[in-house]
Amino acid sequence: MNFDFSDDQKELREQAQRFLRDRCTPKAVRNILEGGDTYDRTLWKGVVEMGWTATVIPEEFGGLGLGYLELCVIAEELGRVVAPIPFASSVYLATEAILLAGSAEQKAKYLPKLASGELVGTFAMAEGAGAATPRTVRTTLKSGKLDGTKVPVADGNVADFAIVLARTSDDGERSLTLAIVDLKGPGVTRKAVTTIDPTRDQAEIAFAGAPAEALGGAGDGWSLTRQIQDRAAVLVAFEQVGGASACLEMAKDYALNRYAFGRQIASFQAIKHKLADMYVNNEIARSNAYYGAWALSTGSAELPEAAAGARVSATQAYDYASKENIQTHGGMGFTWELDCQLYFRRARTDGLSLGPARAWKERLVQQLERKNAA
Amino acid sequence: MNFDFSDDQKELREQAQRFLRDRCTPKAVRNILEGGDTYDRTLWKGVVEMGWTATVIPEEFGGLGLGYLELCVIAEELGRVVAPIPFASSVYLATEAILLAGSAEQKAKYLPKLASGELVGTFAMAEGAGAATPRTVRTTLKSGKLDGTKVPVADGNVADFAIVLARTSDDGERSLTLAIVDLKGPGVTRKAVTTIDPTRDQAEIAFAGAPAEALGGAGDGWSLTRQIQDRAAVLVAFEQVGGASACLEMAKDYALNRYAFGRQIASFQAIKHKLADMYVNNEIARSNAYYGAWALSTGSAELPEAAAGARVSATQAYDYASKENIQTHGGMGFTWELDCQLYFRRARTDGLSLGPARAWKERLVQQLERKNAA
Amino acid sequence: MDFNDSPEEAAFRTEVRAWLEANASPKGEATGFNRARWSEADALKRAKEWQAKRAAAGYAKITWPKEVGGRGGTPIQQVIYNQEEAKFDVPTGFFDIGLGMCIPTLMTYGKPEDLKRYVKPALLGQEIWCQLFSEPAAGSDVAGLRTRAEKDGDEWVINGQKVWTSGAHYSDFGILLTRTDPNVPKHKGLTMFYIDMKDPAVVVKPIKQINGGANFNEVYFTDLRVKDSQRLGAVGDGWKVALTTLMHERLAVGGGGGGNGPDYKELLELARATELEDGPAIRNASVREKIADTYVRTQGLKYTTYRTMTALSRGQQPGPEASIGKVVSAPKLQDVTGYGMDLQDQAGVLIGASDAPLEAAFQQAYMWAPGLRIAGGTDEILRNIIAERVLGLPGDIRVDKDLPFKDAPTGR
Amino acid sequence: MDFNDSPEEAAFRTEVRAWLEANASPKGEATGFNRARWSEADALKRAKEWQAKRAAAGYAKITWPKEVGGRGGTPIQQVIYNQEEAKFDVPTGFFDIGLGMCIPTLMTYGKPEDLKRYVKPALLGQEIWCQLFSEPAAGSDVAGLRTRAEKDGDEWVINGQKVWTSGAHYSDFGILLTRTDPNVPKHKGLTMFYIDMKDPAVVVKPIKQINGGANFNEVYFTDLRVKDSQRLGAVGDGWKVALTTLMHERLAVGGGGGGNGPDYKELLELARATELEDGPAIRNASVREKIADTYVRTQGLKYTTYRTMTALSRGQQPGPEASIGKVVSAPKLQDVTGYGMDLQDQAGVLIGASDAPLEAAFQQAYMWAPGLRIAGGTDEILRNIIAERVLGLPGDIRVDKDLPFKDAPTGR
Repeated sequence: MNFDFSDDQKELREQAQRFLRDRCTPKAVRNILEGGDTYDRTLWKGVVEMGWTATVIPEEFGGLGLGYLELCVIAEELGRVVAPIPFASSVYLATEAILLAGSAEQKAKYLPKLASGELVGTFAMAEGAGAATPRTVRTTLKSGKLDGTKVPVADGNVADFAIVLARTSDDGERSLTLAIVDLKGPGVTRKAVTTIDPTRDQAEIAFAGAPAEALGGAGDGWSLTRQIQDRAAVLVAFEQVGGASACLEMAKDYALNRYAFGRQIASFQAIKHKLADMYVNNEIARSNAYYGAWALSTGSAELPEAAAGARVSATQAYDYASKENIQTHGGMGFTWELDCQLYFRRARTDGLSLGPARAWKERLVQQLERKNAA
Repeated sequence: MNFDFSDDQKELREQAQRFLRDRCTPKAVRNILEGGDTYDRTLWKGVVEMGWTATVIPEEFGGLGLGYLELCVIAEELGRVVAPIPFASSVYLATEAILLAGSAEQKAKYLPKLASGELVGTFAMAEGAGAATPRTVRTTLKSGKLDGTKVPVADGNVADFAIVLARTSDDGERSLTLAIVDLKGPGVTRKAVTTIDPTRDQAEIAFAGAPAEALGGAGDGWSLTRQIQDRAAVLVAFEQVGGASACLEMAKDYALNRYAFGRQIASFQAIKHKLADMYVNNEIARSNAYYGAWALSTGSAELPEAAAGARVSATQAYDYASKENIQTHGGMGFTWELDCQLYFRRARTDGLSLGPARAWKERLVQQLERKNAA
Repeated sequence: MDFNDSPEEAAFRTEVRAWLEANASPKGEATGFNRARWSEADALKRAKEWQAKRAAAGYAKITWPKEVGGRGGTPIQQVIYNQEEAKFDVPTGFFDIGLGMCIPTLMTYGKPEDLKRYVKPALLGQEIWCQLFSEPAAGSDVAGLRTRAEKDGDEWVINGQKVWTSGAHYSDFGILLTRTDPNVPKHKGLTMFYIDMKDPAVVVKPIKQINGGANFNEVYFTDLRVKDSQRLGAVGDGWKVALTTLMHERLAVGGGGGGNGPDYKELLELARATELEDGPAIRNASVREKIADTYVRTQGLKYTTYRTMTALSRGQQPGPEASIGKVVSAPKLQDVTGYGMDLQDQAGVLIGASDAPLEAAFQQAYMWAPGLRIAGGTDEILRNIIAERVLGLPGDIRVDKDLPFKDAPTGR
Repeated sequence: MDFNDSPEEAAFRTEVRAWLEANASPKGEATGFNRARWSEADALKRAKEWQAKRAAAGYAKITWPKEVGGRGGTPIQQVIYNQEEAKFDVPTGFFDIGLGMCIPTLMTYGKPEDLKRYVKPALLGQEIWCQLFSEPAAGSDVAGLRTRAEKDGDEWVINGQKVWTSGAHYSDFGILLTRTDPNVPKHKGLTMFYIDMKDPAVVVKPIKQINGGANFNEVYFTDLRVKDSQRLGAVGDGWKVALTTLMHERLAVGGGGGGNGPDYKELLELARATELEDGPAIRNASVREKIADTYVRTQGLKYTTYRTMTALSRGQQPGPEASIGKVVSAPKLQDVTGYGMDLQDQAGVLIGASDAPLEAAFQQAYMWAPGLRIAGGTDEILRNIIAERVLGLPGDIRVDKDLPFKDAPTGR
């Protein structure tokens, strides 16, 4: 049994922690929160220099050719510090999409620049409230032109290009196709939208005849989207586990140092049991995330099941931890001044970014049905 | 605003409490639990003598002609002591069915004997695991003969007659018809079935050409069943509220008298907050039950909504209270010797008897949709 | 059992409604959630005008004796007035703390000349009061407060900091709980004063919240000098005086649940308008169960309020069930708003009123919900209160009960 | 990261499997839940035979030194053996308390002649041991026990009552925690002995549970005389000795979650077979979410166990995550079984194996679930343990810590 990270991977974690402790302080996150910029450019530059954007990109495309386990380690640490950079959009989604579905030319064109941080990519799926599915997507790709509006698009004002889920037919599950579009090109209008989490840029992007090329086969868009999401779900789960762990640490520290009625509030069962529940949720989430990491890193056929389990579990844990961290802090926890809010916001953004836990539970049960065919 | 019982009704409650304190002790309930009989005949006789079976039956049929509020008061007290008698089957279901749908002859035939306790009725709907609906009911009523098997039938070994939900066509919502059948007549085979709650008799009843007559119009069975269930749901909700209140009292008394670590266990927040949650649930359930009582007693068109709200709320409260009462008692709570089990069993029987909370939530939302038609 | 007014109540309701119709405008249609329609300054000005008007008509504090400007009415009359007034477009809320808590405390502990000076202007909306109890190190444990008042001749010199003070920035006066003796156990060394909030030794700073709002303030005192005649109650009796104040902090008995954010009706509306993977959200069984679960809690609270009103209507004391409101509604708000955002899928993050369904009601209330679980008593403190005051369970063990305040553990 | 054995582990697994195949029969197909296939007497007889056989082969206690009949193996080898043995149809469990807790305590505190006398017969399954700590008034608070041991010459005279003693009725010996000095604080007046359970001064009575079973006993002592040489540890050191015993009460590290009752797979199976009002239960979104929620907890526990096993495999101490098992699985069992009964609608009450789906697995486990939330530490105590031992939060305030035991409040 070897169900843990290796010593090398643990060393990578420590390295990442040291780096982020200096470069991604709460103050730096707050700078983005309070509108200092759309993302932390200095941190992004550092992250690129560390090679993190290149982690799983093959060496032939200028990447490091490492495995997904290394990327999971990095993801957990980025989540722990609520890093305000377009890492998830560019690395977990755009890079994965091109690795999965890109032609040789597309790989050669995009991967080296994604690895070097020269290009930032994102993935554009949602079109307002509700699920984006083969029944609902209205954005069209016709004769190499995109038309329609995507909102919200994470890091949409930051990214250089987007992979867009678009309609190419009305052929049920095969109605949709992925398209790559240059966000700085003609026919693209972007505007910032206000969200619950200003530490992550979000855009509304309108396409009016924007030139675009297909990524993967026509009609493969929905199937590819789900595969890309499965990969991203595991990586985001590690970010969520990192964030949830940070919440527990914050809550614990506060409860040990705050006195009421002449006692540490950590000595009251209401607080003790709350923190114990947080711990239990976090460990359950971590274990499910590990299984996702295993499935992702080995290319297992169980990835859809493992990814869904990891995402549901991590979303539940981060949601609980971020809320009860505020609650443990009492009134102070609800102030702008304290950092509880950073996690409260990010927990929700992470929990919605790839679709809510509700939708992933459905995906999970579809896998279980398949596996236990009656 | 006059949203409470009247002084007369409160006096009835006290009278009922005095009566039941003597006649329905935990020991008497245990006698039935441990197989002493199918129900408590002495208690039943007393209940009949108190006139409780006659409460809402009009005077012309030998009843007391009182209102449903009085019956709600009695129900709460019966629930509080886990009365092991066929009151719900005979009074909330069979009597209500005949009041609602009976012909003049049927009323004249059955109501006086139901009032006097000479006859015990029940309602037979389920046919094993799953919901009994116009799609699933297989028992047939053809040319005055019933064929099929109903299980479980509450008080089915005790009752003299049953009202049976049976198929008379395949006409969708109008496929079903109610039938009255003499359980002591030909073509009826009854056997006891083992359940989680031996304080309530449950039977499997097989009909093989048993003579039966329709109650209400052909094809009205499903609609009538839902109307009868709405009425019963309010009354059972009061039994549930009574039971849940008893659980809170038991748990509180134990927690105040049990010491651990040199303190009353009632001084630990884990216990205090558990009991506070019980209290909150119980009050929410009580208030929803009151609304049901109002709707039932005034014949309001809001009864389906009010009944569903009362049932969902009461089921949730009793479920929580009966489980956490055991938990508060610790190991002792799980022993046969203590009375926690009486409530634990009854909470589940009550919660399933008219169908689970899940099904009533669906009924509730149907009403909300109707009311807030888009 | 019915929901009807008694004949007397009906008559009073008719009277109130006629007066309101003559003096105010009815509320319009759906006005959206949580959105200020006026600036605070405008609202305050209008609220003062309205307060003067209703006070003149005898509706400002219906249960107060006529001698002090009330109506000598019953609690149920106050409820009826509140229900009716809620249908009109009038700004209120600025005077609740003053008239609900501070002035009643003054009435119990103040001198006759205090009453003569302060009650009428407060009732007429000319002067606003706030309550200064909580401190950074004394939240749930109010009696652990540290703001010092030291005697200097006929005056007291006050230094320290209060926090979570609603309305401090527009208040004229405040009642202030201070520590006058740190050498006795914490509950015994407190003394209450009333103070002039416009004194330059008092500095008010707003506290910015997670949701961007600033409903509360920090208040700093630097050598604030207060006359001994502004003391309420004996020196060292401050805790007893504070309990009087807090006793008046009753749950508002009003028109029933909701009003504070999206609830089951909004969830139903959202579900009807939203597509999930498998079709319209309203056809999804899990969504339907959530609507039902929310309904049951909301309606349960509403009918609990009706039970309380019935007790008032019968001239009885409300039962303990009145205490369950916030411990139910605050977690419910957090739950239902998060759920509504989930239904919106990735777009659930959008909080702009024009970008999200129902003017982003779910998102905006979601950002406020953590505050609701804390303000006015955390979920945990409310459970303690129900356990102790309603169920009669023992209090938590108080390790600092008999220690001189200065020796109690504080972690600093 | 993988789930594979190391080469050494694989070799050991092969060896173990070969031995098991030569000496036992594989388990058959689906055997139903919670149902004894043998009477207890039969099972005990077969278990003793199997214990003798595996002890002879060196598999009874793999981590014990060879000198005392073990194998001198590693914890991961024990895990591998357990995993493989679980696939075979062999009765076990009767010896877990004796070999897992009592004999290790004897090894630490017993005299050489004790070890010589007792270890081998226990290992070979010839003698069974039980643990006598809990009392009616000392459940979660074990140190509050009252069973008195009084010195009389070279003997101790013991009077009192224990409760929740697993296996007392078939045990030959037991380790018994007693109070020898009520005049000192409770933890300081305890002393441990081992006793002969067949002594006529020891009376064992089964405790009937809600679910009709009797997994535990009451044990009464009336003037039981025990030699001072049967004392384990010094007089007054009983608590220290008991902690040694309890330290050995480790979470079993086995083949992963489940096994104790219906879980997500059974819920899936039930949902496929059950019609609800709106069609097959498996198409109901709420049912599907419940399956997913259950899956996530179950698999989370399973992979947590894998992490623990990985630590063992690497020769490290398992992390604190090993402590979360029961606090997750017990409430989950209560939840999932109640839910399964709800799916069965009115027929959910039927508990006869032939009357309900899946041989009434949901109903039978539902009746046991409240016990699981209590036995071996209540949900509340387990949260305390995680809070204190894993997170390092302070213990509850102990008002009886410094009081002589006889003066501590007891409510009687």
